[in-house]
Amino acid sequence: MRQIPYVMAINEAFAEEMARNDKIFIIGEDVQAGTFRATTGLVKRFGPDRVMDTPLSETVVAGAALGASMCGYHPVADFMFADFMWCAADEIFLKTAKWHFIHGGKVQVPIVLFGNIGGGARVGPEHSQCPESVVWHTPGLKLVVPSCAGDAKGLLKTALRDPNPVVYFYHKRLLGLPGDVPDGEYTIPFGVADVKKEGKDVTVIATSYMVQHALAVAKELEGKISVEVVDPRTLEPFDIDTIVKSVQKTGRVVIADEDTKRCGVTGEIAMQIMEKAFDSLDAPIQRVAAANLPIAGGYMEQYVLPGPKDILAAIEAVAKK
Amino acid sequence: MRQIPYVMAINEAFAEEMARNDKIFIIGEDVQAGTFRATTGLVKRFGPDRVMDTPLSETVVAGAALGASMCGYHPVADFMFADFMWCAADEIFLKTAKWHFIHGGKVQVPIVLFGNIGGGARVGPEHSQCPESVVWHTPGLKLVVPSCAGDAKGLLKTALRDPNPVVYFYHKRLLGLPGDVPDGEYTIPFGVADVKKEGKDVTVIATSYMVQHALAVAKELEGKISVEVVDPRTLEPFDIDTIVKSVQKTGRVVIADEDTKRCGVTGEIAMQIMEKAFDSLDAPIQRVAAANLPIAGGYMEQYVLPGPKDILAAIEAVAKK
Amino acid sequence: MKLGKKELIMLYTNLLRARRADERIVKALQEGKVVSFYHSGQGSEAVGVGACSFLRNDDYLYPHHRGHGLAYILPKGASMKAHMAEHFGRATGMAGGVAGFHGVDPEHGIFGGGGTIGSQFPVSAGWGLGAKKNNRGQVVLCCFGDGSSNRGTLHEAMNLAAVWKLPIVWICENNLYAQFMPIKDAYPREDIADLAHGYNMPGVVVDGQDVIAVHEAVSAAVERARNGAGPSLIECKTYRYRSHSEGSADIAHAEPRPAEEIEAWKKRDPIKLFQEHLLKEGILTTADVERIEKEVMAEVDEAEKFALESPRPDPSILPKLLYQE
Amino acid sequence: MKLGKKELIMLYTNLLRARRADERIVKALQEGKVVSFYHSGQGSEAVGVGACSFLRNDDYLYPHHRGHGLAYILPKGASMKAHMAEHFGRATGMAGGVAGFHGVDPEHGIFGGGGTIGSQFPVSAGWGLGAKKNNRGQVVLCCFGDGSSNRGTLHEAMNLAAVWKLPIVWICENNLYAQFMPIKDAYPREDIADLAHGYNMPGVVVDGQDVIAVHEAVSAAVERARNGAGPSLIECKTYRYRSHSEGSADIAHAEPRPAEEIEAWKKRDPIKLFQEHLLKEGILTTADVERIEKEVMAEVDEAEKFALESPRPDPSILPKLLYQE
Ligand SMILES: Cc1ncc(C[n+]2csc(CCOP(=O)(O)OP(=O)(O)O)c2C)c(N)n1
Ligand SMILES: Cc1ncc(C[n+]2csc(CCOP(=O)(O)OP(=O)(O)O)c2C)c(N)n1
Ligand SMILES: [Mg+2]
Ligand SMILES: [Mg+2]
Repeated sequence: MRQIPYVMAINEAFAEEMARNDKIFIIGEDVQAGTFRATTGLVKRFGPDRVMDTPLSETVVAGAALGASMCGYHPVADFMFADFMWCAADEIFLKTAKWHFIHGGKVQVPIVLFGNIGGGARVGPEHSQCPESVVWHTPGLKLVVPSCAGDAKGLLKTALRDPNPVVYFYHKRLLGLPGDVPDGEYTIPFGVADVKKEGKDVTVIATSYMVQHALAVAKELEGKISVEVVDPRTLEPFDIDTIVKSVQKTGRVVIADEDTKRCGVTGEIAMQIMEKAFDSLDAPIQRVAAANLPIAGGYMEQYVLPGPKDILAAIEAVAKK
Repeated sequence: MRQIPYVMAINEAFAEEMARNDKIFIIGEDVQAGTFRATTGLVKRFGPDRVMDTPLSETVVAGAALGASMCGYHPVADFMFADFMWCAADEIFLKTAKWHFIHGGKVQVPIVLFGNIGGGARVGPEHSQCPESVVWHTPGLKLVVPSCAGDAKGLLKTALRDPNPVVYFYHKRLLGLPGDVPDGEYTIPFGVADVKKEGKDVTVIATSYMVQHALAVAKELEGKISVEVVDPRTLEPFDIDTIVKSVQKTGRVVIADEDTKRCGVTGEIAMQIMEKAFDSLDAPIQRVAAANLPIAGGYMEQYVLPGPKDILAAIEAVAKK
Repeated sequence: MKLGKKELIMLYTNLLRARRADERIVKALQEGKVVSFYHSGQGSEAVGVGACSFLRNDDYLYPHHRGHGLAYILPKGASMKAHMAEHFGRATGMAGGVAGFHGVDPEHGIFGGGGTIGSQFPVSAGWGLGAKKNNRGQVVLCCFGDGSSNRGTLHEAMNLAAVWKLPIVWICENNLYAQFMPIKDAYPREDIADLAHGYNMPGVVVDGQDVIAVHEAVSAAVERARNGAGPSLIECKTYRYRSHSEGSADIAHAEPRPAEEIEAWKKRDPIKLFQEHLLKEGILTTADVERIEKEVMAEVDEAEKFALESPRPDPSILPKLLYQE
Repeated sequence: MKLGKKELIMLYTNLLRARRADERIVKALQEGKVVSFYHSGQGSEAVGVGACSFLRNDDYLYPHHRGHGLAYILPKGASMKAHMAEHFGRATGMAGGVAGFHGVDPEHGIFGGGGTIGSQFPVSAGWGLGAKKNNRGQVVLCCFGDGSSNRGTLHEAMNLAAVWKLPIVWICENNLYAQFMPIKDAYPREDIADLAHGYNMPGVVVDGQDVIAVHEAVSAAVERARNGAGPSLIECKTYRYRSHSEGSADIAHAEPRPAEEIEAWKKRDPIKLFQEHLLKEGILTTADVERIEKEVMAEVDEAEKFALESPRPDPSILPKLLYQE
């Protein structure tokens, strides 16, 4: 199959969907250039009315998208670094998420909220976060966290056809990673986890960049511990069934996600497993996540963020129990 | 012992600490009047330079507190409804929380971030939230959630002596609730859970208003199920030890908190119990929290928020297992 | 647009509709029928009525929160019944009884609102963008209070509107207070309209008690916006008679609002002023006045009856409301 | 304040220190020594140097992010060594090597900064409040870019400063671009200083390539603030020579920045202009120029050496840094 980098797969999805639906437009800071190249080149093809560079104003990036969505458009609000969504938190978490529900369903707000997440660039705590848990905590927002090029494209196309606000987080460290991307049209439905690698001893549920780490560790352990790697791909909707099935098989679970541990994604997934498959658990679930610290910059970053070593240690710990 | 309402206990704590330390001042919208009466009357005693009414500008309420804290003051930033903190999210979650850490500890930011939480007034999703989980998720913020007058006073006094940012959430439905408040000076240390009622069959860990519900339900069940009610009082720092001790005794756990369930407080506490006391659990932990929906207004509110009935059902469910 | 007799009487009727409906909700709240809170708009009806009585059906409106929008949304075509039913928590309410107080009526360009003051600005900028993209000459009215003007969201939204020439009219209902905060302690100039300078747009001050003055200023700005010349800011000087919200103290900072101030403003009641004017000009007779009063009261009675008789929403709809299918 | 020879030479030296340190960091980044990103300040040094060379030690400063503050913080008294060490990720860095790029030096009134553009405004308002409460005549300089001026936080902070007469000077380094966004497409007026009107404060435009002009404008505003007369806004027209951040494309929207534009601005290089002026006035000789160059290069060499030889932080400090004991 054709291999292209993750960020090019994203770019392709935008181009295809914008060609398909002229109500889609992208709005944000420096989207014509494309800070991470996700939107680069689209302005040439679709013009500046559909790839709109805004002033440095996160509240109106979010607000403009929210407003225009009610007028029949399908905006993509690009926040550059997902961290900057905090500058428009009221608009995103209290308005966009709740607008449809609280108005009795009388208005529709189809929007993609687009942001780059993750550490690895050593640029400190306001350019490195994976703010998944706060989004997942907020009812009314769907949440997509693709871990590879093929998923990135197929899920973004689905996001651009969903009549609801969808947060789409793509990871810094995956941008250049090549992956299989089919030729021609395809979409990937929300709420369908993907078993990235089958195994029988330990289930590792991983998101975004952590999936790549998990796969590498699983490979390393081949012959010793048979690791199944499950990627939920979308956190909301969340495919707990596929996960429960895996847990029933292995009885041992590690959950790896790059967001901060406390009140994070990993604990929530663990709790849902406890609720649905308590009796299948042969050992307490292990979570691998960022330390409960701001993400330090410079060389200190690595001591806050989780990595392959942490996944390895967690797998070994549950496997032993 | 003397009984005074919860909100009067808060007011007393402010007055005592402001008299003790002239670096403390309160800043926010309508604090001279005191929308919930927490700060009412203080301007008469301490003057408008220490009880400062601001323009309707959440970012500068937060920013003014953050800035002044570095100049040697100990500000209280009052956000009126805690929901409004979302209008200053960058200042609170990306600045106040991280400032000390990311600057290598070279600056101190002693601040109390003060907000009213909770449903029960049927005023919709932006005046009713219990945004505990997002705060607890954010490293660098301490978090106080008092459930009764005595704790409210003692913990606020401690908050006003802590050299770090402390989020203090007081609940709408507790405002008028009278409770024992000792005469004279006392403080309550952070990170010490309180066993509000001893029991041996089921541990209910509850926060804020849910503690009162839990106590009522425990009473109702007396003779049938012996319920222990544990109130962490502060979520950060979090006294997991007291909780583990209770779990080791009962083996059955219900966690009740009014924030949204998904990625919420209840799942985090459950996960910590699983990590520390997995083998003591005789049944899967039950969580009681708000439904994964925006908090509807009007008569619909009650169908989103958790109540005594939910706690009762959860206790009965774990007790049966 | 020069107003004829029909239009003048419509304005007068709208003023009265807003006032009587507001009074009824206040009463209903005291009787325990209103399930949420309420922020009365009595005293400032000329702002909404003057601004919204001659808009196109497809113009977009973000009403100010006083009267929970009454003086704005009734002239725009929204139903008094549905407004009242929402406040009574009924399934027939504007938001199906799920909000308790938000006005929403997409068919009249009213797409709902938020509970945080200042959140109207960014979303209105979005409607302005939508209107501009639609290219059908629609305009957006974004209405707010003096206190709301302190929010930074206003800056971001006015700037975007100005630099993109979005068809938006920013209308400030300056009633001198934001909850308990006098605007003189919250903003360093006399006129909020002076903010317009920084965004290269017209900033106009009008007498907010004079429905015709408001109408004229807003019409000019609306025309400008329809013609692609961009946004304007209009400040209407007005007052609220009642306390910030029903049940809250009627104070400035921590002291009572001056009785003389309230009395002075009541002398310039927008309905009284306009009625006197219309009587003097011979547009209305006293008989007309009585008839209109009766008609309006009938509408209000009917709205309350409708609300009271409507069912509460079925809670099982809630999970289904989370997402659009 | 009329500047004597000593002061003029100090200004010149500060310009050179900022430039040479910046050049060195760019080079170090290319050599892989810098662990984070870098936003060069070459071309706009007269803004920071003119603004900050004569402040009191206890004045508070929020530097603009160009050069990660170099042109601002060096004149304020901060150490070049510590700035460089931070960028090299060392324990001797301004933030102990934990930030990678934030400047912090409380002894010189530099309390650190944030990574979101526009977050400087609210916290600076807080320092202004602290300064006012201290009542010792301190002022706050809050520095930012043209793009930063689009953030709503500026509105909230300028408004608070104006209404409370906080001793703050808002200094805009308008280099015509915000990342890839030309200011002409982001703000509807020619001068960002025009925003001041809405807040009843002076708004001044100066030539940001002329260190003396910047100094004079800022000094006047600082005096005003020290005397309790409240805030001012000063806009300095300037330019950046390099791309937005090291490694990023040098573009406007999606096209290269015009070569003529860059060339034209380079002709008005702030160091060159000031050197010519000082030579012409006889304040400096060519020998002085050479000597100063050598001294500055020695400081830069020493700073780099210091940084390179410093240890990385011990990661075990991280958990302890979360809270102040
Ligand atoms: C972000 C936010 N801050 C504070 C409030 C509380 N609040 C509701 S209305 C109001 C005053 C608004 O004043 P103004 O804009 O002048 O409108 P008015 O009520 O006077 O008509 C305040 C402070 C809120 N709802 N949202
Ligand atoms: C809230 C936020 N939005 C966007 C960015 C990304 N960003 C960093 S610098 C910058 C441009 C700033 O422009 P300006 O204020 O003019 O300063 P300059 O870099 O031109 O000196 C942008 C968009 C950010 N760091 N924070
Ligand atoms: Mg007002
Ligand atoms: Mg710039």
